[in-house]
Amino acid sequence: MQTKKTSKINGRFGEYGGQYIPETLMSEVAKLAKAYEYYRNNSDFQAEMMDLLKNYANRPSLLYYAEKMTNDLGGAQIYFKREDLNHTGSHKINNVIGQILLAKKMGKTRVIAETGAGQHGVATATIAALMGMECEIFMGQVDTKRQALNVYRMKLLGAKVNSITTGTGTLKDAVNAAMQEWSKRTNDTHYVIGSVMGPYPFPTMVSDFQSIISKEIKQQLQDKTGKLPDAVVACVGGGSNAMGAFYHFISEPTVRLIGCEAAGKGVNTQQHAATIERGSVGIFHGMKSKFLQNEDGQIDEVYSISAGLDYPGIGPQHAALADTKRAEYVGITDDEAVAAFEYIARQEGIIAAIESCHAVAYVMKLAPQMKKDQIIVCNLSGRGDKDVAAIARYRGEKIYD
Amino acid sequence: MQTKKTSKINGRFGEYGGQYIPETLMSEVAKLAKAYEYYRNNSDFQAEMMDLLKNYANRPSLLYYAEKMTNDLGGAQIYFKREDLNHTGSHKINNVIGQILLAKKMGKTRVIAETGAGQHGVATATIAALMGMECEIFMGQVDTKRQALNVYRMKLLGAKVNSITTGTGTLKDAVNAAMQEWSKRTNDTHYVIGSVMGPYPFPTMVSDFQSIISKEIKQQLQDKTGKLPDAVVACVGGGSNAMGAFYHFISEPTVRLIGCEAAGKGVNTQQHAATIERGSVGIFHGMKSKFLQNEDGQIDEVYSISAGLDYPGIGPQHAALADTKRAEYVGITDDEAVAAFEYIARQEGIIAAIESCHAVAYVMKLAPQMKKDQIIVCNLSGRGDKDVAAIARYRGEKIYD
Amino acid sequence: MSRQLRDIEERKFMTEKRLRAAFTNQHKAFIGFVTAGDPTFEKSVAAILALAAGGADVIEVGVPFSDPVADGPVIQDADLRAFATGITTTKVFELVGEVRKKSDVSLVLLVYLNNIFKYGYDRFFSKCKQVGIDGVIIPDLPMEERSEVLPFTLKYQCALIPLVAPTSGDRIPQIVQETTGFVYVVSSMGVTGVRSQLDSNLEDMITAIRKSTDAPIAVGFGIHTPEQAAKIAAIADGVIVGSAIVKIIAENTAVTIEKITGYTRQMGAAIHKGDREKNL
Amino acid sequence: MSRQLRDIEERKFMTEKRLRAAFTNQHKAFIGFVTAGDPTFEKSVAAILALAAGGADVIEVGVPFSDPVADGPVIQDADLRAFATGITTTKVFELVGEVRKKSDVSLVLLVYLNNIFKYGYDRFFSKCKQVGIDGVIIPDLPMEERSEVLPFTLKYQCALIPLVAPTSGDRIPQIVQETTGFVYVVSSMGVTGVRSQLDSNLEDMITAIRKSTDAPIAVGFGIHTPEQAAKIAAIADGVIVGSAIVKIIAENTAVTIEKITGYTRQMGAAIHKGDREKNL
Ligand SMILES: Cc1ncc(COP(=O)(O)O)c(C=O)c1O
Ligand SMILES: Cc1ncc(COP(=O)(O)O)c(C=O)c1O
Repeated sequence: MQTKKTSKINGRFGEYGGQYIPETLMSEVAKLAKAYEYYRNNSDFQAEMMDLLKNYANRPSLLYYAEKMTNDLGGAQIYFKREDLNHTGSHKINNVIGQILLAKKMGKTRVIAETGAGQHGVATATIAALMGMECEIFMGQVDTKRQALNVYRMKLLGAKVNSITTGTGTLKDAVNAAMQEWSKRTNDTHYVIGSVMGPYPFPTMVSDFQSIISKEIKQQLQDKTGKLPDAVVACVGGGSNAMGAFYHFISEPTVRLIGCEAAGKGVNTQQHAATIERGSVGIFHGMKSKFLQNEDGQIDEVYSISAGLDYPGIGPQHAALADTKRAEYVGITDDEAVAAFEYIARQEGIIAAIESCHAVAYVMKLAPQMKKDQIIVCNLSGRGDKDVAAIARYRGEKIYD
Repeated sequence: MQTKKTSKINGRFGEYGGQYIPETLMSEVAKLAKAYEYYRNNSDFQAEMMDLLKNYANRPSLLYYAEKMTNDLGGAQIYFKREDLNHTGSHKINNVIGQILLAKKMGKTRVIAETGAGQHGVATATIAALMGMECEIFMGQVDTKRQALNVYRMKLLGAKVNSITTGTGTLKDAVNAAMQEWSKRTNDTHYVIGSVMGPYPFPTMVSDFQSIISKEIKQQLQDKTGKLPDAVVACVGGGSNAMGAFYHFISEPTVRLIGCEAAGKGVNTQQHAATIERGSVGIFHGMKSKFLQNEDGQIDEVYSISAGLDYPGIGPQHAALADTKRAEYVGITDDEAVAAFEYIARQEGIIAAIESCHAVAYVMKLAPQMKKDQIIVCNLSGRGDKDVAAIARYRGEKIYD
Repeated sequence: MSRQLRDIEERKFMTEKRLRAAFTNQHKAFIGFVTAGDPTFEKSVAAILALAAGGADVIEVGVPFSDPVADGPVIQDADLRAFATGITTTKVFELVGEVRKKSDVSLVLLVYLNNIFKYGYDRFFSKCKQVGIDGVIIPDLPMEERSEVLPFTLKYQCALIPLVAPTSGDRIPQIVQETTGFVYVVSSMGVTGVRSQLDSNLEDMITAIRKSTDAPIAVGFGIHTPEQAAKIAAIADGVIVGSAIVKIIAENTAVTIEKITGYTRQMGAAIHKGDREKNL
Repeated sequence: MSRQLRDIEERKFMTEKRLRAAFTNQHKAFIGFVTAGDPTFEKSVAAILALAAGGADVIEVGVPFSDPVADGPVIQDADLRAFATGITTTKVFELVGEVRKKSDVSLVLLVYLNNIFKYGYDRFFSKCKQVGIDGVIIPDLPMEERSEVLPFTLKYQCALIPLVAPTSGDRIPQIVQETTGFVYVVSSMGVTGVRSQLDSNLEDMITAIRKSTDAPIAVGFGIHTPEQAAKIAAIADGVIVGSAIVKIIAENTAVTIEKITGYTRQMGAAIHKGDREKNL
C-alpha cells in the first residue's frame, strides 16, 4: 500500500516521527524532504555550508578541558564543547545556516521561524540578513515582553517580529503561528524550525546539521586524549544540541548519552518541562513523540527558568533513544541549574546559558561518581549573557540593563 | 645622570610615555617592568600564554570577508577581524590573559582593575576566576548604575566590585581609585590596566599582548589574498585594540593606519572624547600623552555613547603615531556610530560593539573612495549585545532586559 | 437510484450511508460547523439543532484542541470558550448523544489526531459508531499517515474524510483514492477563518479530484456570504461554513439560535438555487 | 652655626633658605596642609595665617587637581570645594600673594605635575619665585622623571621635595641624593588621610635616608593625634599633617579659624616637647 511504503521513509525513529501536518503543508514538506535528500549528498552544498560554518559561524568550536572543575569535583575529567563561542552565541546557528542555505537553493526568498527566548530567532534573523532573505519571526507575546532585548536584536537584523497572543503566548503558540503562516505561504517561504522536531524531514535534517558538534568532539578528543568519552551530557529542550552532541556516539556502545531536561520547580509539581520523565506518547507539531499533555491529549502549559527548555515536547529521536535506553534522560531543577550557572562562572570564568547549565548541573553530580581516568564531555550549547539579569532576579536583586 | 639613563628605557614614544606615578607605586612598577622584560622573552611563558589564548580565549579570531558590505559600498574589499568572537566578547581578554599570567609568575594572588562599561572588568574577573586569583574591580558609581548587568556578571565570576563615588563617578575615577588601591597594597596585588596607558611598562606590555591581532591579520590576509591590507581601521578609547591591530603594520609604509575616536555629539560641542583631535599634551595616569583638559591641566569630563571610548586620554604610542603622521585619527559621532551599528547588523548579521562601530562608520566613508582591488581590514573589537538596550533607547524605544 | 447512491451500495462497507445521503437528495449539501461546548454544553447542542432546523445537511462538530494548528483565531477562541466550561473528549461524545436524542442529521467530527490518539484509536471510533458519528475530519492527518487510523475507521465504519489543498497538485489522485464520505477541499491556503476572496484555482482542483473519485466534493475555508456559497455550489457538491457560524455563536445573545437558523436558511437558499433551477 | 645650616650655606644655590630654616630653630618642624581656595579664596588665606599663628613652621598649600591620585577622600573633597568657587593655578598664586602680605612663613606647594606642565615649567617656577614659594611637592613625579622639572627648580631656586615611601627600599639613596628642602617620608602606603595606626618600619626608613643625605626628614600621611606626632618627632625632623586640618576647615563654622590655631598649638606642643627637654 502506498501509504505504508511512504511512511517507512518518513523518518521514523521506532514508533516516533512521521509527518502529521495539514495537507496545506504536505506538498511543501514533501518538496523539502526531496530537496534535502538531494543536497545532503551534494558536495557543493556541503562545501558551501562548511564554508559558512567555518568562516562565519566560527567553527570548529573549542573542546575545552575544564581543569579546575575536574580537580574540584575530584572524579572524571570534564571537557566542555564550547558552542557558546559560535557567532550569535549558541549551537542554533549550525542548523540555521544549513536550513537557510537549503531554502536558498530551493529558490525561497523569505524565511520564517518560531522562537521562545529569542536565540533561534536571532540566529535565523542573522543568517537571513547575511543571505539577503526576508525574515519574519513568531514569538509568544509573553516572551516578547520578557525578552524585549532579543526582539529589538531581531529587528536590528532586519527581521519582522510577530507577537503571538493566542494560547499561552509562549513557545508552542509561536510554533503554531509559524506553521499557520507557512500554510498560508509556501511558494517563496521556508519555515526554519529551531530544533529536532516537527514533521520529517525536520528532525533528521536538524539533527544532521547539528551533528557537526559530535563530529568535532570525536576528532578533538581523539587528538587530545586518543580516547572516546565515557559520557556525553547535554541539555534537552526540543533536543537539537543534544542530538548534535550524541549523533556520532550513538553507535559507540561504551559512550553513555545523557540528556538533561528542565525539571523546573520539581517533576512532582505542575511547573516543569520534563517531557521524557513525565510525558506520554502523543502526536503534535507534526510528529509522534513524547509530550506533556493531559489524558485528553490537550498539550500542557510547561515551565522552566530557562526559556530555551520551556517546550512541552521533545524530538522523536530522543523519544526513541529513551525507549531503547540508548540514552538516559534526567531532570534538573531551576535551583540546580542556577547553582551550576554560578559554579561554572566562578570555577572556569564561563558564563554559560541557563539551558546549558542544566547539563553542567548533572556533570556536577556525575563526575564525582566516575573514575579519574574517565572522561565526560558536556555540551555548552550557548552563552549566558542573556540570562544574567534573570539570575540576578532569581537571587533577589533588581537589575535592568 | 641616573635619571636620564632610566627615562630612556621607560618606554618613551617620542616625547610621550614615561612613569609619572607616586613613589608608593614606583618600586612595584619597576619590579613589574623587570618581570615583564624577563617573561616577554621567556619561551615557557609565551607558550603558556598562547595555550590560554588558543584553548580558552578562542584564538585565532576569524578574519572575515564582508562580501555584502563590500558590494554594497562598492569600493575597497572589506575584511573584519572578529575579536567579538573571543571568549567574553572582546579583545580585552588578550591583554588580561597576559597580565594575569605575568602576575601569577610574580607571585601575586590578587588582581585589581578599573572598568568603564564593564568589558575589561568582566575579562579580568573571568581570567581571575580561571586562575584562582582574588579579584577586585573599581567602577565609577555612574557606570555601576548604567551597567548593572556587568556588575552582576563580575560578581558571578567571583569578583568584588567597588563603586567609586569620587569625581565624575566614571572611568577616569575608576582608574584613580584602582591606582590608589594599588598604592595601598602591592605586595600581593597586581593592577591589570585595561588599555595601552598608564606608566611604563603598561603601554608597551598591553600593546605586546594585543599585537597578536595584527600578527594574525597579516598571516590570515596573506593566506587569503597574498597581500597586505591598504588600510587598517580600529576604534580608539585608550587605544589597545587599535595598537593591537596596527602593531605589525607600523613598519609597512603602504598600510594606512586609522584610529577612530569618539566624537560624541560633535567635536565642536563639549560632549565628545576625541583626544587626538581636540586634546593637548599633558601628564596624567602615569604617562605623558594627549588628554582632554582645560588650560589649567584639569582633566575634562568626556562623553561618548560608547562607554568603552569614554576616556579623556589616549595611549602614548598613539600620541606619537599621530605626531609623526604614521597613523591618522578621525572623529566619529554618536549618530554615525549608531548608523553603522544598524548597518552592519542588517548587512552582515553581526551585532558589533558600539565602540567597534566607530571604526565601521569610518569604513563606510572610506571604502567607496578606494579601488576595488584595495583592502581594508577593520577591527571588530567586541560584540554588541551589551549595547542593544542603549541603541534601542537612542532610537526612542524603552527596553529593559 | 442516482449514480452516487449506486456507488455507495457497491462499496465494501456501508459506514457512511447517512453521510453520503446528505449529498444525494437532489441538492448541493450545506455543511455547518460548531465547536462542541461553545459557549456551553447546552448551547452548542442547541446550535447544532438550530443548524439542522435551518436545513444543514451535515454538521461538523469540532472537538476543542489546545493547539488547533489548522484553525484561525475565530475557532481558536471557540475552543478556549469550550475549555472554560470544562469540555473533554468524553463530554463531546455525550454532547453528540444529546443531539442524537432529537435529530438524525448527519454528524462528523473535526478532531485533531492527538485527541483521538490519547483516547485510543479503537475506543474512539467504537464510541463514534455508538453515538452516531458518520465521519471524521482530521486536519493534521495527511495521506502519508492515514494507515495509522484507517484500520479503525474501517472497523467501525466511520468515514475518514480526506482534505485536498490548493497545493495538493499531483498528490490528489492518491489523496482521494478510496475516499469514504466526501472530499473536503480547502479553498485557500492558511487556516480556517472568513475571507473576502477565495483562491482562483478551485475549478481546476475540483476537475482534478473528479478524475480520481466519484465521491462528493465539499469546499470549505473562508466561505461566509451567500454569494460565495452560490458560486461554490455551482461547481462543487457541498459548501462548508465554519467561522461565520462560530462568530454568530460567539455573540451569545438571546437571539443567537434564531440567527443561526436564519443564516443557515439564507446560505441554504443560495446553495440550493441551482438545485431548484435544475428541478424546474 | 649648626651642621645643617652650614650644609645649606655650602650648597651651590640658596633656593630654600627659609625652608631649611624651619628645621633649624632647635625644634622639630610642624608642617600643616591647606587646600588653596577651600572653602573659599579668603577663608583658605585665613586658614594659612591661622596655621602660621599657631606656630606651624612650614605650610603646604595644595593646588587643587581634578584627579588627585595620591590623595584620599578628605583632600579630594577639599579640591571639589575649591573648584566650586573657581580656583585656578593663577588664583593659587594670587592666594599665596595675599598670604605673603601678612606672613613670612615658609610655604611649599603640593601640586600634581600636569598643573605645572600645562602652566609651563619655566613660567610656573618663575612665578613660584616671584610670590615666595620655597618648594614644591609633586606627588606624581618619581625620581625617574625628575629630570623633567629639575632644570627649572634649579633655575628658580625652588626646592624639589622628594618623597620616600615604605616600599622605596633600595631606591632611597637615589631618591634623596641631592635633596633640596627636606625629604618627605610617606609613613604608610596608599593615599593621604587620617589613620589610627602608622606603618611600623618608619625608623628603618629614616635610618636608611640619613645614610644618604643630611637633609631634614619630615613624615606625613595619616598623622592626626598629638600622640602620633610626638612619636614621629622623636625620630624625624618634622611632622606633616594634612587631612586632619582639612577636616577642620571642612566644618566651615564661625570658630574654624580658632580651631585651626588651637589644633596647631596642640600639635606643636606635642612635637616640641622633645625640643624643650633637650633645651633644659
Ligand atoms: C543555548 C540553548 N541551549 C539549548 C536550547 C534548547 O534547544 P535544543 O534542545 O533544541 O538544543 C536552546 C533553545 O533556545 C538554547 O538557546
Ligand atoms: C569592545 C571594545 N572596543 C574598544 C574599547 C576601547 O578600548 P581600547 O581603545 O583600549 O581598545 C573597549 C573598552 O571597553 C571595548 O569594550
